[in-house]
Amino acid sequence: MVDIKTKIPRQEELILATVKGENVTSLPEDLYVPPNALEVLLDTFAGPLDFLLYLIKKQNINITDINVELITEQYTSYINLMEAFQIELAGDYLVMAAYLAELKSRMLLPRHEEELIEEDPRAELIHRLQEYQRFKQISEKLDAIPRLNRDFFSSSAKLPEFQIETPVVEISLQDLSQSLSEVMQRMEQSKAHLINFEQLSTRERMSEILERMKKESFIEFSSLFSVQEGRLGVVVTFLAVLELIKDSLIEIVQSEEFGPIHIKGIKEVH
Amino acid sequence: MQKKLLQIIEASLLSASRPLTIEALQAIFEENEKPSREEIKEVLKEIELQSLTRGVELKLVSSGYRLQVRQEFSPYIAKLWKEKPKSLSKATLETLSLIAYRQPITRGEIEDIRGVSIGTQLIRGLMERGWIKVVGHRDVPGRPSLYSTTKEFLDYFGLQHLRELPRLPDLPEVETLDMNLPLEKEEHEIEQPSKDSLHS
Amino acid sequence: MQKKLLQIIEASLLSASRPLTIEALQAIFEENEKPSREEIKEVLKEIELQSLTRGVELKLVSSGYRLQVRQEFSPYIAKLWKEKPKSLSKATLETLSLIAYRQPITRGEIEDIRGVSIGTQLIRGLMERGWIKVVGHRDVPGRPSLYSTTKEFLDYFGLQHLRELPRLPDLPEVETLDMNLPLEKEEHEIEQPSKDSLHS
Repeated sequence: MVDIKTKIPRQEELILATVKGENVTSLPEDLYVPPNALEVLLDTFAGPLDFLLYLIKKQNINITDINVELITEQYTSYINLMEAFQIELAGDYLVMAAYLAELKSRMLLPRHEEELIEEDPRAELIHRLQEYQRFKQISEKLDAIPRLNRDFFSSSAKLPEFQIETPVVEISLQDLSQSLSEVMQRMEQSKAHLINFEQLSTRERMSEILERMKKESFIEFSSLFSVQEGRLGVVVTFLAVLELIKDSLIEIVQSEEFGPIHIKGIKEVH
Repeated sequence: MQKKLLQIIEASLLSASRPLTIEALQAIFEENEKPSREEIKEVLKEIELQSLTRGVELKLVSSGYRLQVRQEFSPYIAKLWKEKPKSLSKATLETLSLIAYRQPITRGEIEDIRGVSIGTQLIRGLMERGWIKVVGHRDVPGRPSLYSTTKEFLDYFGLQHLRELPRLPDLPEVETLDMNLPLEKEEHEIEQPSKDSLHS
Repeated sequence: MQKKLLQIIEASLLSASRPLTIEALQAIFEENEKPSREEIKEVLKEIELQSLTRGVELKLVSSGYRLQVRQEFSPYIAKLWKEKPKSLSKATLETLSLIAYRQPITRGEIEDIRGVSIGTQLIRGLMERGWIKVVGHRDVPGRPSLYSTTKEFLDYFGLQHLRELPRLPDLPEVETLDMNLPLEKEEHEIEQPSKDSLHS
């Protein structure tokens, strides 16, 4: 079912997957993407229409000469493969598969006299493909137009000192935390992992240490701690240092055994 | 021409980080010293002239005048940027193209042509960058928003008008289709050129 | 002196949005055309000379050279920034909150979390307001800037320490925050002298 054309059997046939009870031993002929990179396929194409255009181009035929039966088989074989490899497939691809299958069955139905007047069932598909193709082409042209911060740059001279005359913007602390939790909620929907929010005092300390490194770039470890801060202060500073090391923002150096420990920036920060 | 006037306008254009209209440039002056439109235009002409030997040049884009680095020097300037600008995804570019050439258009209409459902995030991203805006609602169930592109969209691409965008390729002639469809009558809707053309 | 060299350096100083050292200016040229320190200095002298009659002037600050709007024009420039919207945009608010709660953080990281790219102007706006600052660079390709909030940010909200920011509602991580951010009503009871001085 997946093997759409008869091919000379290879010497060793690798079973790639089992689709609907049949072993899949080869990929559709014109698939240039290696099987383990099938996922790339989904990223490469902007959607099922884009993918169909690719299949048609591979056949070296005009959109208008499209063979619905062949294209449907090819299309579904890819879909089946991706399902077999448990690659998450956007619903749009399945919708297209259903649409193609329906189209194919309409093509196969014997046509009655009165139906002859009707449009070729392919007409709609062809129209959709053509319509999509021109916007695909124009979007490529759009991408090539010189654009700000990529191909040309705006001037942004340093502003002089001045008081912003605007009546101060009205934002409250609640706005701030509310908007963050909105971001996080949105993220929760789209991504599996959540960012771990460290304690704010640690975050603050991280910034302070980095800020200090801008001036000193080489700081004695012990000087980071202050007696006045008490035990909790020591813990916060220590956590901040660990966090900075984890992020590869600082390095711990000790030039000799039992010598003083220093922290320094990974690279000079200017 | 007043030297100070030229300096102030040049300083404004160099530091604003956005295009400025003649009105915006007038508005920074107090009533009693406000230059006329003509005076501003004259100053702009002078700035343009001076900038021939400078690293920046005056460009008129959709929402006003902008002093920008001569494009020939972009390769140097790009090296100063630590983070390369993210390239736009195919989905973004296609959606943006559809909004630009078919505006006003609803999300559903874009989805129909692209054959793909569009994430809220994509639309929100385009809105946040200020490239598209809601200009109304289609009077169908659900009253979906109608989107169009903005002046900022044109600014971003250094354009003044939509008509400067590349021409949308024509739909292929319907006749070619007919050859393969001998049973068929001339029933296709023939796309009207004016419908898509921004260049009319 | 080469005219092109002057143009490129002028363009760099005008568009970099930060002071540039002589080394940084050298670094934008290819090996085979890299100007010497002396050549750069000469060009800078020329730019300084030219700018006597211009709206911007060359300044040497601790981290390098920059072209900056003459201070005397600040009343005019201020007006350009006056017409800002009264309330911060959703994008600005979200960016600010991520910098506050997640500092130090790069623009790319903010973009990843928000799923939307952020305009340069947004970051610049927050910087100009004095609410955020660059505290370093992440050691990855491109060495992107790390942003944190400033003292002015805390002042604006009438806070002394970041930990006084409201806890995040409805987040699973809240437990970890709780350890350090005791609920307001408890705070007076738990507060210990040593803790008080923690952030001073």
